[in-house]
Amino acid sequence: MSGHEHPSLKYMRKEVLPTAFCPGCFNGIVMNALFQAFEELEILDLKKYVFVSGIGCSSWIPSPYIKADSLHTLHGRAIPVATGVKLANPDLEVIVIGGDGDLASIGGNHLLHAARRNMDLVVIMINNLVYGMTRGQAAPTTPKGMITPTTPYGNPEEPMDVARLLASTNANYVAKWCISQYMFLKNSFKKVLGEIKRGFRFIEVYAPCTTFVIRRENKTPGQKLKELMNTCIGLEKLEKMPREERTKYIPTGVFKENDKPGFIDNYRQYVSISKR
Amino acid sequence: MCMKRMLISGNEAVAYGAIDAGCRFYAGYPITPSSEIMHMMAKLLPEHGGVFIQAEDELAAINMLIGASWAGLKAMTATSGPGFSLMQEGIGYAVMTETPLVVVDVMRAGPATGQATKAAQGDLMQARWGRHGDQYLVVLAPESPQEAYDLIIEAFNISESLRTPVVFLSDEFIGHGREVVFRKDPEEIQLVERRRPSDHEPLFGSDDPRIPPPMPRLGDGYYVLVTGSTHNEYGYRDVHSFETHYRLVKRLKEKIWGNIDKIFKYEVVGDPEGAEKAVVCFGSTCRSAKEAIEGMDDVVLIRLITLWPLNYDLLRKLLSNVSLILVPELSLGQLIYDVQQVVDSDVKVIGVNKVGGGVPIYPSEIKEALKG
Amino acid sequence: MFSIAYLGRGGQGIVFAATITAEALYEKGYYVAQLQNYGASVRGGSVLGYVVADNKPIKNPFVEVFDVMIALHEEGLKRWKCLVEKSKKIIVDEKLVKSEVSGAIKVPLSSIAEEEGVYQALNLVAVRLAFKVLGITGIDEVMDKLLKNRKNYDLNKKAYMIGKEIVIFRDFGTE
Amino acid sequence: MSKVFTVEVNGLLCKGCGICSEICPRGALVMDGVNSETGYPNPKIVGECVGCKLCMWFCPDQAIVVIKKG
Repeated sequence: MSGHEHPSLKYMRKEVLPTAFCPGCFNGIVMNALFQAFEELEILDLKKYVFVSGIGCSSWIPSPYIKADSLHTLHGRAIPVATGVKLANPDLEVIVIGGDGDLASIGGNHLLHAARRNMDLVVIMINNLVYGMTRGQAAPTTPKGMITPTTPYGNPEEPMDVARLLASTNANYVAKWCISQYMFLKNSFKKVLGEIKRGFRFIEVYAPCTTFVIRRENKTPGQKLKELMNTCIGLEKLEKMPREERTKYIPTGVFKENDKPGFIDNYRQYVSISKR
Repeated sequence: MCMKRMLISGNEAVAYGAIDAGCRFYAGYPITPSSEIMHMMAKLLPEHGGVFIQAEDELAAINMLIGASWAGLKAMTATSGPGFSLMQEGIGYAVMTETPLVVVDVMRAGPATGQATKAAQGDLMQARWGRHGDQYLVVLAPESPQEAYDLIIEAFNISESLRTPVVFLSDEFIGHGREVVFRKDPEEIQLVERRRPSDHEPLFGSDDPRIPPPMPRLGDGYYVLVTGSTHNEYGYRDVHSFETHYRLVKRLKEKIWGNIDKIFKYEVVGDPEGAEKAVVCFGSTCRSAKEAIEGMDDVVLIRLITLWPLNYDLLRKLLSNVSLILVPELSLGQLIYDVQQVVDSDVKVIGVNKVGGGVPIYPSEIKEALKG
Repeated sequence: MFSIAYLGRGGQGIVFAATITAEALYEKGYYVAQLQNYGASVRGGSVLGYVVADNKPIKNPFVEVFDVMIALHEEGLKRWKCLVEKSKKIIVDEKLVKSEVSGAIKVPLSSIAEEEGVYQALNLVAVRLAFKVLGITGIDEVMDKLLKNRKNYDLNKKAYMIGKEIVIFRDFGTE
Repeated sequence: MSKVFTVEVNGLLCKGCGICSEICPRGALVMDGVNSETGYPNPKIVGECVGCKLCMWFCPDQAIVVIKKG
């Protein structure tokens, strides 16, 4: 090997590589986009960044792979822990990385309330459509009809559109990208890390589970990636389509963008009242 | 000495004590009969440069404490039975990750919603064993508002020095009872702070299990890995090996039990050598018991201030001469099992049990029971 | 050591009566302990509030024998029968308590309060009466200060002073 | 073969998922043989690399780097 190294590796704990993710798992691509955003923002050391995750495959991204302070917490509880960290030391930028089951199901209440508070957190939700770590059971994001171990006759429930739901809250930034939209995703990370630096910033990444979604469709991760390049389309483009066409596509884009004071600012204001 | 005299409830005393102990973070969810602690912290913390947040539920509250504690603040929450149940998973995580924090449980009659405004002492076993897996923490119980103030400071000190969650078992009588409490001057209070790491010390291990590892603050450049999964001395997850897990849980147990001399607090009223009968109690119930045994030379009273870990050897020694032991509890009997465990089978161990309705155990009832 | 208990119904301000009694005695330099037993709702249900005071720290606030108990409601008397029976001086409201309580003296507290237009502050009539029955003197200035810090001073003060005028035709050792 | 760009593969990190070879717009990468250390096939450059870096960004295992020659 010559000395060339993947640019992401400088943000990673190399001693624990290769990662424990399945071959072709899209989690690694999310990491690349995130690290490229850091690099382009010229943030080379993540000392002042704290990563908080819950339980699930995507929760393993920061713990142990990112070289930064990380808290690998209980299932669903990443957001409250992150809230505690941020409140206790607002100088730290706190980033939550989790899956759809972790953040939207067992942690759904925390997600809503953090968004309601416009809590100063970056939340990255990797939506792999299932509970990947426990063998692909149905999640709140699983499409209707999908066969999983807990829905052997096809999922009878409608999935939850987490990004749209959060767009209706007090959150500052809500975006949803597909893993195939790498550049958009990276730019979105740049936006919430470098530009909108306060409030609740939520990015959903649509990245179907390699093992329990893609393989069940008899596809390879590469094939799925290419397919997603066609099925994930921007919100505006989707709206121009006839209604019956729309269901075939996955809407992506920025659902909401704001730069209102976050909870930390509001809390400081509140405390100043107490001191008067 | 310049102590401030106040007429306050035990709940308010806990809040003042926490502030004086250096607590600067509170997250909680309202629940009777603990809410006054939350009200006071909401008022006091902003004045003292601390942070108060009303969480969306108890699950969030306990986890916010964990985050704040790792970010460097002393953190506390207060709740009652139903909320305490919800906090258990977070407390378990705090045990596993060695996160110092204080959980106040103002006990009310349960199970489930039970009787929200009525005192009880039925959470003793839950405080000790409410979580899954091998886990040990410290449980303290005051008997009065004054002791609630003094002991909550001790709770923070134990929590910081041993890097452990501490459960503080108050009850509705103490929490809502208003009494004269003397608040100490800051100079009079001795505070213990968690040890910060020197360079490459492991953050999750030590050669001597009785010495807790140091705890860095997030953002200090230690690239700390905190995980509730089994981890090695440096925080790296290891969910396969027998050795790593055994070493970790064994050390966590030793950390608590190996420091029992520092942790175990109790009060003895009377002479254990000469006594024929004994009363073993904890919390507010002890006050009636103390009144009951006044003037009785043949009775010794042992009040447990530390309920976990319990110094069984000491208890065995103190109770070695008696033939009758009363265990008054505002429950159907939980502490009684510990007492039964340390005495011979021919010793009569009788529970004086009352729970619900907010009716205390009266001195006359203990006097009556002491007749045998 | 002495103790005062108020027994009533939710909404009568029984806890407040105990609170202000405790505060007044505290201001007078006593060690006090105040406890209460009540339900979750503001109205309805029986409420017991009591205060123990002493010149030295209070060892046990769980008293069984009250020096004076004032009952403003029927239901509580049944519930706390054991405590009521042991109380040294029992005063029950003539109108609000229908049943016979042995050893109790009936006083038209609520009727007088109603006549004087201070029925809402019936609890404070009871407070002053308790002080009177126990022979606690020099407490009116302290109470005046405490009532001034709270809402409805005029009404409360008037009600409180009525308690002083109530005459009890039995030798309870009045002030 | 490319004149300006080429790729370098870290065989120890590569899990042989094949994303790089499928995503390469020039079809310049093929999965080839099996790495004896990991048991996974690794990509090999067979065509002209235009330096788009898609393989690098889409590599979930940070195993492939696009480098400029010389």
